[in-house]
Amino acid sequence: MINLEVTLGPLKLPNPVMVASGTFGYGLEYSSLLDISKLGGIVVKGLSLKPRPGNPPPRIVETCAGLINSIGLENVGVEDFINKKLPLLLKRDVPVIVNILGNTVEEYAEVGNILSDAEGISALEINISCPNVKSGGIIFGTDPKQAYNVVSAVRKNTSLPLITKLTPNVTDIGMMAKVVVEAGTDIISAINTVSAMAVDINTRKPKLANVFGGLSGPAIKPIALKKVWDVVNTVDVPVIGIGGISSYEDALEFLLIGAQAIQVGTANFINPGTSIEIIEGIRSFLERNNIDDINKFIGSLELDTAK
Amino acid sequence: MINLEVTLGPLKLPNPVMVASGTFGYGLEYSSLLDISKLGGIVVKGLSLKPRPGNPPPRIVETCAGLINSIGLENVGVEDFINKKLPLLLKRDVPVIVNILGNTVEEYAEVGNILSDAEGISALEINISCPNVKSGGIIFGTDPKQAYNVVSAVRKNTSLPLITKLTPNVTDIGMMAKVVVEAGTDIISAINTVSAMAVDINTRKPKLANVFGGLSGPAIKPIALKKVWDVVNTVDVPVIGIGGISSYEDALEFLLIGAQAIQVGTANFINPGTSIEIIEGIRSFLERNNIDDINKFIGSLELDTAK
Amino acid sequence: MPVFQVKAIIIENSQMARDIWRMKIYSPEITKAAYPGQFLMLRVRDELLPLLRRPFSFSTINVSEGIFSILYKVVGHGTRLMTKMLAGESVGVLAPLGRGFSKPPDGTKRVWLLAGGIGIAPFFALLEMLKRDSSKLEISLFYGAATGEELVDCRFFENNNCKVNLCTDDGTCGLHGLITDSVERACSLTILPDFFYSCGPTPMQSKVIEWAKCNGIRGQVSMETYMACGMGVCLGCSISKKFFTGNKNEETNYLRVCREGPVFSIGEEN
Amino acid sequence: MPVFQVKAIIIENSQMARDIWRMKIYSPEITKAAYPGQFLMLRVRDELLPLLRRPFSFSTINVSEGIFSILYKVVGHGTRLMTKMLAGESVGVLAPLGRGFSKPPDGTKRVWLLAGGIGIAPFFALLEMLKRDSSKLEISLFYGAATGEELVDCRFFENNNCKVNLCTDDGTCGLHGLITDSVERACSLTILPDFFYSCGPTPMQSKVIEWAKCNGIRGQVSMETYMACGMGVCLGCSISKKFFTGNKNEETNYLRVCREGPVFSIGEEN
Ligand SMILES: Cc1cc2nc3c(=O)[nH]c(=O)nc-3n(C[C@H](O)[C@H](O)[C@H](O)COP(=O)(O)OP(=O)(O)OC[C@H]3O[C@@H](n4cnc5c(N)ncnc54)[C@H](O)[C@@H]3O)c2cc1C
Ligand SMILES: Cc1cc2nc3c(=O)[nH]c(=O)nc-3n(C[C@H](O)[C@H](O)[C@H](O)COP(=O)(O)OP(=O)(O)OC[C@H]3O[C@@H](n4cnc5c(N)ncnc54)[C@H](O)[C@@H]3O)c2cc1C
Ligand SMILES: Cc1cc2nc3c(=O)[nH]c(=O)nc-3n(C[C@H](O)[C@H](O)[C@H](O)COP(=O)(O)O)c2cc1C
Ligand SMILES: Cc1cc2nc3c(=O)[nH]c(=O)nc-3n(C[C@H](O)[C@H](O)[C@H](O)COP(=O)(O)O)c2cc1C
Ligand code: FES
Ligand code: FES
Repeated sequence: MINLEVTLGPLKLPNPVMVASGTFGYGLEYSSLLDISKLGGIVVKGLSLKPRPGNPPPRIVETCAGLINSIGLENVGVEDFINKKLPLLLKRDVPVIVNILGNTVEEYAEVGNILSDAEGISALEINISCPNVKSGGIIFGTDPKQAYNVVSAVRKNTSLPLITKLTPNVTDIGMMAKVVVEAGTDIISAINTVSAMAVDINTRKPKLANVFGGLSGPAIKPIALKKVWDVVNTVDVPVIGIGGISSYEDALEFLLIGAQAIQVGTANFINPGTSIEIIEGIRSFLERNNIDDINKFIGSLELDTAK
Repeated sequence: MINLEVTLGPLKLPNPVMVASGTFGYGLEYSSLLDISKLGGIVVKGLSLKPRPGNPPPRIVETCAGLINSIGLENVGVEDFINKKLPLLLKRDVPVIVNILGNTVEEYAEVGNILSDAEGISALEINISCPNVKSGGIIFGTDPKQAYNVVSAVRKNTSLPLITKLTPNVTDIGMMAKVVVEAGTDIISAINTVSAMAVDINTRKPKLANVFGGLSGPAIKPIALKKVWDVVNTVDVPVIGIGGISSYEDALEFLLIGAQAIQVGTANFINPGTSIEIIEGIRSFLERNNIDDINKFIGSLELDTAK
Repeated sequence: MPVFQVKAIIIENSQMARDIWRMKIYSPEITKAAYPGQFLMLRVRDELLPLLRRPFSFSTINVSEGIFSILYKVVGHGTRLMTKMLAGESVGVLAPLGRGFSKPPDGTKRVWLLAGGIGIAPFFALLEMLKRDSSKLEISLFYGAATGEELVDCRFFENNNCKVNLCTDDGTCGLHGLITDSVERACSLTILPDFFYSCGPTPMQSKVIEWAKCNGIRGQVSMETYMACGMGVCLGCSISKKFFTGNKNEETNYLRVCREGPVFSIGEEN
Repeated sequence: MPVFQVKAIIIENSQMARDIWRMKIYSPEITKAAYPGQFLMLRVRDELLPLLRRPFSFSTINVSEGIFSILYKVVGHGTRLMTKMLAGESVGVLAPLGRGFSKPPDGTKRVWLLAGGIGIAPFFALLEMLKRDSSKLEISLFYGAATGEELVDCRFFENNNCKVNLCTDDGTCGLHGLITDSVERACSLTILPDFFYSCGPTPMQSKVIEWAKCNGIRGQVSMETYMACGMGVCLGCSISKKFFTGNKNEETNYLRVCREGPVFSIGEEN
């Protein structure tokens, strides 16, 4: 028997393979295609206090081995989620992690508060890649002070395990990691999408109505790996690796460098079975290599110390 | 007759298509395969004061639609270049731009000084993505003060047109652009490679001896486009777009958002004829669209102002 | 609604007109579950380039043979690669997806099908369904393309008692002009339909909706937007509700084309 | 040295042993310019995935027919795709590149060829050159692979009067053990060669160089490193000079395998 269970501080997961926020809906959309109870966890679409319509279309564009999205903050709102989506999801016996967002520190705190009162949620994941409307739209996650404020405000309102999801669009992600750890996060997840844009030379217009968007998918994997490395080697809290993971090999790369779990995002769209295949793939890899516990593989990268 | 000539401040180029530093050697390596005199300009491999051996191998690894390199600063040194490489290159009647690098502000200044005395060089391009040995290896290009120091030091030593090449690995590339403009750069080029890494799950080792490297190639194009946009919309100096350009369509995307010239990097390795094909492609695109001057296309992106 | 993710065998892949191909695929479970107007997401190849699946409407649905087909236009990387696929090879299909066409209301006598370019695709299956359910419907097809060479063979429609009105942008075949011109012209000459189905590029749909509103005709339009998941998950395919209602003052509200559509009703509460 | 970037026609692409294939390509200009030990960069397909060209040694060089061949082992994405290519299709080739083998010094009588796995590839062309230049050379091939099924047919060597010594890691064919073991054993039984050529994985080359140093035998090794450009431009393929000299104290200095190599001399000034 091979052990796949991982423990991320206060959060215990049956296996390290989760699905990423915004790429798995509210958890049940794919349930006719795969047995979602086998997943390490489901991170649902980012929720705000009130329902939001999101950005105008077109909202997605394909790039070379990548996808840019500018969905904006479209979601059903935290109340609708708790009333209509969560009860059905909880029947599936899979850890449910709720991704939260807001345009003000207060909104984050309030959403965190409301979700803490709901039963059955395994953890909150704070998406700090949102524009702060009060300070002119600067992204919370790119400014250490603002990131600190958001995380500590949510921390005060919840005793749920707290994950903070970092954006890669900063000079020093290690420093941001330190800040959110100080603010009280239990776990860090990284990365969110990479700032990007695309234009059409024939219409001479941006391909996204919002002009900019976030790049995800295989193209960003090497970038994500480096950012996760920086986080893992700067702070002591457990880290969840995200970015371009499409195969069990990709997943193992993040675990190898020290992430204790991973999330599958864009790959769900291409093959909804990806995350289940990754779990199977990890299991057989460990078997082939006579490793009886995934925790023995996590962080086992060997560096040439001669250098 | 279609005009392809572009004027970047003090630098006039026969067409906007150059080849990027580090991907075209010292200029003549590919000359048996293509007529290099047709190029808008050749940016040669980054030169330091003394020859440097570079990083230990392996130095490159392929990723999904990308290439990570950790060549380090390997080069023949500025003297060898001036004595042995430059004279042959100057016979080809193509603008020669020299990429310069250093581990101290003084080294940059000195290299700039030496090259200013050499005849026939069209411009200098300062690569500020080098580690500053004096301040613990932090990259010059990620710290506004250091970037300012490097650029103003070189500026003092040369009257050649000065290009500063920005790294994308910063929170706010627009701010860095402002800083180097203040320091006296005439032109900005962007982007250099994106920080990345790759590991091997079987050997459990990094795939690069240097552990980290810089990602280039088609994968980064949407990221580069966004960074170039940020620069174009923050400063008034001319901008050269770089990153993942492999076709004339790619090149036109950068020109559309306001870059006045572009550089082709990694694509040279795959198809050494890329840059020439891009020039032809741009010409026929303009012809098809009845545009008689590339300058009429540059920066002609239409934004939906209704928003 | 069951959805299947399968590797299915290609039975045929052949060219039908300039840049227009048809691919027949064997998959009894999908064929059985599919409805005209629904679509599928096709994985062009098992690699990371092109990254996303491509959406295509069911063009024919042959339940007894377990074979469905798509009619596709070659426009870019993915569809170009599709033309290289050979009968006997397998292809990844995720289907059936979305809401298809529904039957016209009781009492409907005259139905118009409006097809712009490759928008003809789903009407083969739709016509079969309409004829099966009510052989007495009087059905006319208005079908336009850029040029004559891009029109696919319409004998299937003629053989099914459906009057075919062709038009081309360049006048090489049928009426000279856009399909919406051709519809306008017909309106002035004949009796208006009771119901319509429309499929084609978005600007055409926009005009069709206006025409329908003006003339008080109810119908259904099948929309195309960029899609990543096809399953209501990514929220990438959204279209503004205003597109259908025409009411510019109402609050912004988006509908997922892959889930609430691709077929939307016009002239009813959405 | 001329270099050509061409689209060339594939004449044959067939399997030779387990995971080992041969591709014959028609290109008179490249064939004429190529030298044994040189290599080419093959563009697996005209798309951005896989991104880089793949390097392969010339295996045979038939100037009169204008055809060369490569012998390749299926190890990853690129080589897997190569097995799908068909005779008659064209493929992008950049060649000839690098420095090939040179003739053994005058007076050489006995030459050993040491091939580890797919390292056998360039020895077909090399043997032909050696025989052409000096029919009196006494040549032996030491050829090892992981298992018997991965050994390619060696009749060409036997027919050319070259003694073939096989070995396999698992003992399924020839001697049981590594090629370097097999060479050591031969050393103790027969007269040492005057010159050697070696091609195979880097750990093997490392041992071969040590063996050559110990026994004072001169020779040439053909190296493999990851390559992006193949033309001396990217500086990605570097190898430390120390690898050849064994002198750990000398200053770090890198050689480009694609330019200064892939064939390097052992026992001389580099
Ligand atoms: C519900 C639905 C049904 C469709 N049915 C058909 C059909 O029956 N026959 C047919 O020929 N086409 C149909 N299309 C359009 C078809 O999906 C696109 O033409 C196709 O995806 C283009 O792929 P490409 O790789 O060749 O083009 P590229 O331009 O290389 O594609 C780039 C990206 O744009 C997307 N894209 C490009 N054009 C469209 C488009 N018009 N609509 C949606 N996405 C697009 C692609 O999916 C891809 O992500 C349908 C689209 C939708 C949404
Ligand atoms: C000068 C030279 C001559 C060669 N001659 C031959 C030959 O005659 N026959 C043969 O089968 N192989 C030869 N190789 C090795 C061959 O290039 C690789 O096996 C091949 O590139 C693997 O590609 P892939 O896509 O199947 O593997 P992948 O593992 O998918 O390749 C990923 C990347 O690694 C590189 N790579 C992987 N393995 C090697 C390797 N051993 N050496 C260099 N790069 C590698 C690829 O080029 C690519 O960039 C030679 C290599 C060099 C440098
Ligand atoms: C369509 C789409 C919607 C997303 N929505 C959210 C979101 O609501 N909250 C969030 O934190 N991340 C969101 N993300 C980011 C992903 O969770 C993930 O961090 C990113 O896509 C990188 O992983 P990938 O390359 O595996 O997709 C979204 C990504 C995509 C593609
Ligand atoms: C192998 C390699 C070597 C490079 N060397 C340099 C260099 O010496 N100086 C520099 O400024 N940029 C260097 N670059 C960066 C490129 O000039 C270019 O900015 C980057 O690769 C992005 O463009 P691309 O995606 O078109 O390759 C190098 C890139 C590669 C791939
Ligand atoms: S395509 Fe993903 S929600 Fe419609
Ligand atoms: S492969 Fe580029 S220098 Fe050798």
